[in-house]
Amino acid sequence: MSYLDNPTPIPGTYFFDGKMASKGYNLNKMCYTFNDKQAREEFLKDEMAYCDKFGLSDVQKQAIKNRDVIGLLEAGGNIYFLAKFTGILGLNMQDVGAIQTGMSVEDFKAMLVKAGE
Amino acid sequence: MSYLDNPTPIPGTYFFDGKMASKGYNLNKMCYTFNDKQAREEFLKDEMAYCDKFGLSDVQKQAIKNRDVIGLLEAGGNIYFLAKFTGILGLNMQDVGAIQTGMSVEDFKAMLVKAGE
Amino acid sequence: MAKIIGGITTSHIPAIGRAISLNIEETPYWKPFFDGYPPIRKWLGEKKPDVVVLFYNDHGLEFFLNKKPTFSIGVAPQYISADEGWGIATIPPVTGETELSWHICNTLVEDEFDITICQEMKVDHGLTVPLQLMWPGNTYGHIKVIPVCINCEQHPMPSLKRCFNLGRSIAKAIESFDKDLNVVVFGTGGLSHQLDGQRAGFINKPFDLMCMDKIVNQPEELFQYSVRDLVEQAGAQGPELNMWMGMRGVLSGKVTELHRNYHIPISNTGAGTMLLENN
Amino acid sequence: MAKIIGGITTSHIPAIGRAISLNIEETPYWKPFFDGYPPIRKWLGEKKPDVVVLFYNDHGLEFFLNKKPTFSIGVAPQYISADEGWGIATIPPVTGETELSWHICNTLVEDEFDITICQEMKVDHGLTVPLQLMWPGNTYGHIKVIPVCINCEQHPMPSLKRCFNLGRSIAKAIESFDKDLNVVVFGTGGLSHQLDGQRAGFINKPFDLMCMDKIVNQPEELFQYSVRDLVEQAGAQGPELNMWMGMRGVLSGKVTELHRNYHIPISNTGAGTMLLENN
Ligand SMILES: [Fe+3]
Ligand SMILES: [Fe+3]
Repeated sequence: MSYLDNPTPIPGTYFFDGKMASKGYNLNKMCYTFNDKQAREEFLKDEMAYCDKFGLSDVQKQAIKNRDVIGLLEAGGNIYFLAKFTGILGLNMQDVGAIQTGMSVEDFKAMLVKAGE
Repeated sequence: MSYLDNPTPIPGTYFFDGKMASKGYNLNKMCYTFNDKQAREEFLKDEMAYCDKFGLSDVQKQAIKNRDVIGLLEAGGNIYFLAKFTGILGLNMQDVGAIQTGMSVEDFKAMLVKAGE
Repeated sequence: MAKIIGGITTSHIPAIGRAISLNIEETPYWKPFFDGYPPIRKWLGEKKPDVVVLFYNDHGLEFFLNKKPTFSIGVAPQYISADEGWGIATIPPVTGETELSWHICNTLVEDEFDITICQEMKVDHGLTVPLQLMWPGNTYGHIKVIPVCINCEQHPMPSLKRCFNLGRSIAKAIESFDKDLNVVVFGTGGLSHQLDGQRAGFINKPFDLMCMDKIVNQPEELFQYSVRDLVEQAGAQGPELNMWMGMRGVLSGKVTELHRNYHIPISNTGAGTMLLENN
Repeated sequence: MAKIIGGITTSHIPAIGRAISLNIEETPYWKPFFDGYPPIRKWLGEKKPDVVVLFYNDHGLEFFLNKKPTFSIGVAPQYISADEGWGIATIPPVTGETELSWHICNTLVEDEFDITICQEMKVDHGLTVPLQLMWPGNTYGHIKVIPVCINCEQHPMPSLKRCFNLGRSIAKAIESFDKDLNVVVFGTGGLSHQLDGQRAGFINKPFDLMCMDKIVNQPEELFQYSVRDLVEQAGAQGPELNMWMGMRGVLSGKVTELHRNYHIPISNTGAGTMLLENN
């Protein structure tokens, strides 16, 4: 039995396992190209055309358009590759945390500080 | 103790181990590109210029020039990648066997047949 | 539950693919080799497997030495046969079995196998030639393939025992997979051959025949041979026996040998062909 | 013979690299974190290690999901720090230790670790930030680095026990290496953090402190936590503890804790810094 066979979800937490990796392959492949400056520029010039180049689904494209990080996770996005997308938008990990939790960035930061007390 | 720690050589036989892999990295990297038709054509147009592109040593370049398979092995070539080089020259594995053993191709083939008797 | 119905060993050398392309299977040179296959094709036609777990090695198409895994497992929906540089014909795309592949990967990592998981993979003659041999005319479209790739190109290579145990863990995964699938396992490559060095062309028939005997009922006895022993006794490419051991590990303890063929030479190789039914 | 002199744990998050670039180490937000490092730098300056075995994970620079290894070991003469896409400054090339790297690989495969061997590798913040922290001003030019990369990006991931044993085997290799080298081991990443999901920002201070205690004298007690347990208790990125376990496996049974620091938050992370001398 793999630890992944446990069917109980962990609230607010995604397992990027085989199912998600299959689902998000094209999306993550696109985001992987963002290591490259030229790719980032090409994406910014025409986001949806760039998505099409990698065969993203409509759901994935919509989530890219909306900067919907939770939607991207649910569509198979891997946080490390998504970070390269949000990086293009100038968002750091605390901004991304705020988006996902629905908090303001200030509240999100305050929550982190509180965890240290 | 790794099986590679045995210092006794096996006559006429090379171990493509870390030492050889380090030594032959550029040579094998060049040969790996020969999976690609365009790379093969570029090589054929100017062999030595293509070697320089991958930073081959003078010894490696000389062995390429001379179709010296044993020389290439000693310079760190891996037989599977070298096969892509000899393939460009239209040589199959029995031709390559004949070159390495110093036999004629007919004698080399006869030796193989004899092994089956 | 998925069921492991049997195992097949076969050479995978490129010259076979070329002979098929040239339609020269019935010439004197090739006939004794290709004669080994009709009984296996018949068995496959009767048993109708859904999935092939295919042990092979990549000879420098997908993997370069920049990142060379010991074991890699394909989890892709499809695998592409591509230009290998020296003119072997490609074959149509090969269909994968994503779900079972991932289930195997989960089990392998749980069992402490440190695999490389591949969602995209070009496959070379090590995988394509066996498919051509088993399904003439490339009629393998109904078969789903799970590639299991073992490093045979660069030392250090894994031991026969490690590869056998890899197979054991894969068997555990298949037998716990909740779908009625019939699975057959291919061990490709080998037997004795040496492509490089002044000893090129070395073949060891007695050693090959011994391996074919042992693989049926006493595969563990082969553990005594280190990779170095294999190089010495079966030639520099002798470690391809690892793929046979992986295959044998997937089968149960007892198997029935339904068919065998051994022929020298095919290109530079001693070619062993076997059909083992799982008990 | 080469000698393992000690181990260091450190966070490797990109924000640290940015803070170093911006020269804001002494600001109130960063000071409590950077204050953890001077004692370690002093120790490194005195002990003068020749080689660092550096456990890290690659967050999508060198490895994509097409081929994702569980364990990969660098054997290159040099590693390049490259653009990661979101603006962290690169650092000068990192020097490798080819010979010891290969010796480690030979031992690992012999010990049934199925590693991916890398002769060329771009290295990301997981490796570069720790070097920047230990050698301010990127004065690491005299140090040879052996990268040991553990998959923390895609499930299935290896267990804490497997990573510890990976470290044990690496220790065996180092201690049998016939050169007088002083080796230090870095376990980078962690501790609790969660980057993705509605639970993003989750940190578990008591769990982190427990891990820091156990890692010193009872690392095996941590084996009880599965990767799933780590996700649950230390957040989705909690499995980065694997790198600490690999480091601890390289050390001997008994170590002396010379220094520790723990600070929340650095970016979204509980940052643990430790210096363990090998007995
Ligand atoms: Fe082969
Ligand atoms: Fe990290």
